[in-house]
Amino acid sequence: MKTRSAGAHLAIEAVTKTYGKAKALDAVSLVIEPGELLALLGPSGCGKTTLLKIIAGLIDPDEGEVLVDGLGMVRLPTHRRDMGMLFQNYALFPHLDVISNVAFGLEMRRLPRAEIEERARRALDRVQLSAYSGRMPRELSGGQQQRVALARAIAYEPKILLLDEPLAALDKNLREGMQMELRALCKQLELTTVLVTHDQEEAMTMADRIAVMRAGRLEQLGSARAVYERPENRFVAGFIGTSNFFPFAGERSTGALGATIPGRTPGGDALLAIARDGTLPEGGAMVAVRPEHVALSVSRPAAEANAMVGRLTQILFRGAHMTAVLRTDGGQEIVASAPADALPPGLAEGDAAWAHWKAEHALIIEDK
Amino acid sequence: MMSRARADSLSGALLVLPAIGFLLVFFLAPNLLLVGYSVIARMEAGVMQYGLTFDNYVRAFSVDLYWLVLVRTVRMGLMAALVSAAIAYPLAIAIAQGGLFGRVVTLVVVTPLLVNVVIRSYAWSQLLSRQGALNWALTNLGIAENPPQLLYTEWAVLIASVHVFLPFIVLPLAAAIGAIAPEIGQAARMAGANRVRVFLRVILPLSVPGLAVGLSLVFSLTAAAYVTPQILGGNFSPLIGTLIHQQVLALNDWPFGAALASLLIVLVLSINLVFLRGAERLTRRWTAGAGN
Amino acid sequence: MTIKLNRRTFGKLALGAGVAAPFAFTRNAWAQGRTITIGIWGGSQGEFIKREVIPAFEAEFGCTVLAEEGATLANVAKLRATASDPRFSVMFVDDVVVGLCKEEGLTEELPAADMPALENLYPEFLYEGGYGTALGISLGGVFHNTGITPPETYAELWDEKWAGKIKLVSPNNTPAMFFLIVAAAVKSGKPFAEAQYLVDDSFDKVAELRPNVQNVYDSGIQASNEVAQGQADVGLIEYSKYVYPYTDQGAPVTMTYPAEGAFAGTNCQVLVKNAPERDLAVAFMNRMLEPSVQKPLAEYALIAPPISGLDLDEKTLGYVAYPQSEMQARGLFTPDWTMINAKRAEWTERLNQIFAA
Amino acid sequence: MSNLTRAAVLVILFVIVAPLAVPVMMSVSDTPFMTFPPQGFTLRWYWKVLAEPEVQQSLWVSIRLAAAAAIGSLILGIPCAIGLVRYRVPGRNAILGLVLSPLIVPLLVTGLALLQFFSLAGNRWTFFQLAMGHIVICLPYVVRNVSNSLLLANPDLESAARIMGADRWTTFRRVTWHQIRPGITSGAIFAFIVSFDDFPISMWLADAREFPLPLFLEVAIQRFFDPSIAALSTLMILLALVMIGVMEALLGIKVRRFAG
Repeated sequence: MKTRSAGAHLAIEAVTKTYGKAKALDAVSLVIEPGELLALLGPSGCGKTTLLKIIAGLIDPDEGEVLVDGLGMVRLPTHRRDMGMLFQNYALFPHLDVISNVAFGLEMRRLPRAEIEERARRALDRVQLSAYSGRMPRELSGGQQQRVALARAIAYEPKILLLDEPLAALDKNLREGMQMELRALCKQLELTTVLVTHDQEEAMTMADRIAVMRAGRLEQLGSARAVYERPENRFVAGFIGTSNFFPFAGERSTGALGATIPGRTPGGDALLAIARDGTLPEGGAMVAVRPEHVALSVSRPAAEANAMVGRLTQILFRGAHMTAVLRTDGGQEIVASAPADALPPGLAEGDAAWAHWKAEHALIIEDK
Repeated sequence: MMSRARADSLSGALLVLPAIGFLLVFFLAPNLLLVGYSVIARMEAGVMQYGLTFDNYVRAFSVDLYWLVLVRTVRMGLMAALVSAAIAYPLAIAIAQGGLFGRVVTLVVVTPLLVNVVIRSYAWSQLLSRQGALNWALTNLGIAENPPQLLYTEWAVLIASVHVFLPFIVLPLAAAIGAIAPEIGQAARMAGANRVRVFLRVILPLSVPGLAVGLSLVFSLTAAAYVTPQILGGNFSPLIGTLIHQQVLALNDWPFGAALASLLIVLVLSINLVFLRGAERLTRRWTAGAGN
Repeated sequence: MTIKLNRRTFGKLALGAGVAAPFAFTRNAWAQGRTITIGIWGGSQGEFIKREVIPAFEAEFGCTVLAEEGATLANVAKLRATASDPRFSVMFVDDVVVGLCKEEGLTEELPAADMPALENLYPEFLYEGGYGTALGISLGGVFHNTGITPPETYAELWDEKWAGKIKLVSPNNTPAMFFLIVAAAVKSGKPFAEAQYLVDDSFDKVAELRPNVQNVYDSGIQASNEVAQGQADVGLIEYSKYVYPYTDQGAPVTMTYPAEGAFAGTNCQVLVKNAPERDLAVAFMNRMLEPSVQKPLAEYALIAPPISGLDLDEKTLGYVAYPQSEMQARGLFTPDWTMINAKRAEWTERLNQIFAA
Repeated sequence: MSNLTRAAVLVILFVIVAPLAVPVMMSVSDTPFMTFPPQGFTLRWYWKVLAEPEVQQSLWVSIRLAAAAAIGSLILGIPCAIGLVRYRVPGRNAILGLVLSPLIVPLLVTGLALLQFFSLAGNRWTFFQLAMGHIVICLPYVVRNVSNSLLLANPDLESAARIMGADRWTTFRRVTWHQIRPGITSGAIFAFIVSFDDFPISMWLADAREFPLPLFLEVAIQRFFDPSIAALSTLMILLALVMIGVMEALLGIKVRRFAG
């Protein structure tokens, strides 16, 4: 018997939800392609879990529609939506053993006994827990429990898999292994998957695309790489990875797409940066520079357009790389990170140093 | 020098000692004495005879009256427990969901407990009698003409017992249901279970520990009641407590009263054991060592 | 403060108290600060004793009288329970158990010399050769809602038209014994005096009444209240003292005495053996028999006094059989209590088997 | 919760409250005997009941008794709970079983057993007997409530106080006491209510001098012919509502501990 071919097409249309006066979701729209793994990323309270529960039917939206393969879901009760879900606390049925947990969804579909057993075993095989089928959930480790939950969620071959911070309760090493395992399985089953997480690394590791959310609105939607390298505003740049931010005043219009724009910081330092669409944003503009793009040197570098001088306040060893903090006379702090051997030898805390970066790594973004 | 552990258990023992001593003297000793009295004395033609005897128990089981009343006591206790359980689930679910509604439900459910048992029984008697409020309402709403009287039947006792002992099952159930993570129910719904099946397959089995406590409390309290059967049962359907009272205070047959009282203790303890052990066996696999 | 007096002096003082003016406070200083406990009944009778008789007695003697309410059998049980170390001094019981108490050694003979009020007592109301006196006589019969036609004979009550409309007295109360005698009389067609010895064979007749019985009641007052409300049509058998006071207040309930005959319900007082504060107890018992207590008690509780020479008001005479000639004219029946006491536990069990099983 | 469940809950709540409303309605009937529906309107039965000396006496007995039971069970129960929760006591489960068993053994039987016990012991002090009986049945509530709040309290706070130099008594007074005060308050309230409402223990032990209110009520409903018993019931129901209000204000939702 062949596993289901492709996942469903999932569309979210102008979904709004308010609790009292607070808008949890403000007209959010999204399209998720069949077989795609999309991460909803944002700080707690941004509305990502609310959106996931609206997709699941655990919460009703005030307005808007959720479409699965073009079919409206909002009026359909949860148990008829044919989706699978993983929860942060696993949510295994404590009174049922592992195989009965996995078989639960199949039983709800009133399949013949033999088929239930067959498919439950197969799902358990997929997560490599066949040996544990008679155990009770409390006898398993956290990672094993979540894999049982995964087997339970895929056993009845849903069209859509919803993941609600599924790995948040695991410790770091286990989590990283599970991220890859989970992604591999979703891809193998070609499941349309929505992952809710507040962990940007997890989102980047697992997702095809990331939807960054803030205060009930979608801030940016794109591939992990696009979101990391081309954040649209200060919030996205700061939430995904870390960035050095410089207030920026420059010419308002300077031609071609991706052209560099000259400007100055309030401290008077000259600054060259690039704008995505060739113009400065309507509101305030900031320049964001990733720490890994900042280099340090003892003397003023000749080639670089952007260079600032200051004193090193901290040098931290972080294993694969080192992080150094430089404080300019104007009070601006600049964080640089580089492999340990890329730092100029002999630099110590308290020394004067130059920080410099290329213009193409200085991105003009909206200050919001 | 005393080890720390020994000093600790000594201080602990000193702290619990007054309560233990008190209960040994004023609870355990009197009850044992009472049970003992039922086998060392009997009443013969109004005269007390001492000496080891099982006559009181032979009488309790050979005269159909006492046997029937014992059976009725068990039946009434079980019925009250089951009816309460059925009513308790929606209430417990409402309480477990919390919020203002849950709070209001809690308060209303607890109210009868704080109204004295005599007043409560009296209120029911005024409601259930032939010219009472219930029949008045039924007649005037045109629902029934000349409705039958519920007062002085076993039904009246059952209704009033459920009314007052309901909180003893609702609250443990609410605690058990409240302890179920909401995600468990959501997971069941995601897996395709409708509300009824979520209840039957998840809520019901997971509430078994609370249910067992509640059932045994309602059973014990109903079976040992005196006031409610006396006021609402009209002496037609006395429970064992009424007979104990009559033996001791009206007929002065202390040994036989003690024997009936001992039977009541055995009855209540054994049903408690059945309920609680049964629940423990059902849930052992998933609760044992929970919290580790 | 307690002033100790020896027996002889106290007797004279008590006697003095009886004939002296009611408020001779200083005369009774010997009782100052003492306390006796007495067992009384509920109902109007108990109410009057609690409200009127006891406060006046306490004021006069400077003592405290604690009145504990209870039915006859419960009161006897209390006497037995405390026999070795008596708590009660005076106990009010039905005539049914006066002999029983004497036999069991729970009571002692009244000191006639210290009870001048005994003089007016009708001799038949001094029991067991001086082990108790009557306090009031009420009539045992059927009570019914005034809105119905009462039964003319007891036998009628077995008719199915009374189905579910009868309240029956509980075997915990003495009138249940009257009911057993009625059942025997209805079955055998013999008068009460003979029928009472046939009760053992009449329980089939008792069982036949079961469909007509709505409930078995413990409290005559509550039962007559419910009959007044229309919950049931009739109640049997009850002492008139529990019913008439409410008839008098206008409640739609009254008594009827079917053709087979009426019972005498006699309330008595006995002196507890080794009673605490015996002298005070005797003074109290004496007070209970004085005309100053008996007349208002009779008129309040609507019971017939056991003493001669009282002028009861017109209304009261409508409810009670008084004087003695009137009692005799009505042929009030008093059962053979000695026989019944020996049978009572057995009969109670058989009644329970019929109505409670 | 579905609308169906909610509707069922509302119906049940109505049935719970409805019978308590009947005596309230009957208490104002202007007739010398009770009747439904009530006829006319009067408050005189309330004055009659409140002026009743026996009502006042019984109420006073019940208040004294409930206070004695609450205080007695606190004195025995607080150290017992601390010993059971915070110390290694040998036979802990057996002790816990003993402390909670008065809830299981029928009260009616315990009352009878105490009556026999006291009469064999020659004790004649009724108030003492009643108080001992009531402490027996109140103790489990106190121990359970105090234990619960001890289990919820953070034992590290006590360790911290000990490390900073407080002896055991000071630690109890300055730290533990404040942590378990809610448990003590609720235990005391429940003990008071349990004693105040007790019938099956008092039924055997009371006498004329010490005649608690529940017993008086039982006599009264058989004796009072007029609506004054309904008036008395109404007053008792109001009292219960006030107690619920106090409990809700003091303890919030912890009311559930009463039966849990």
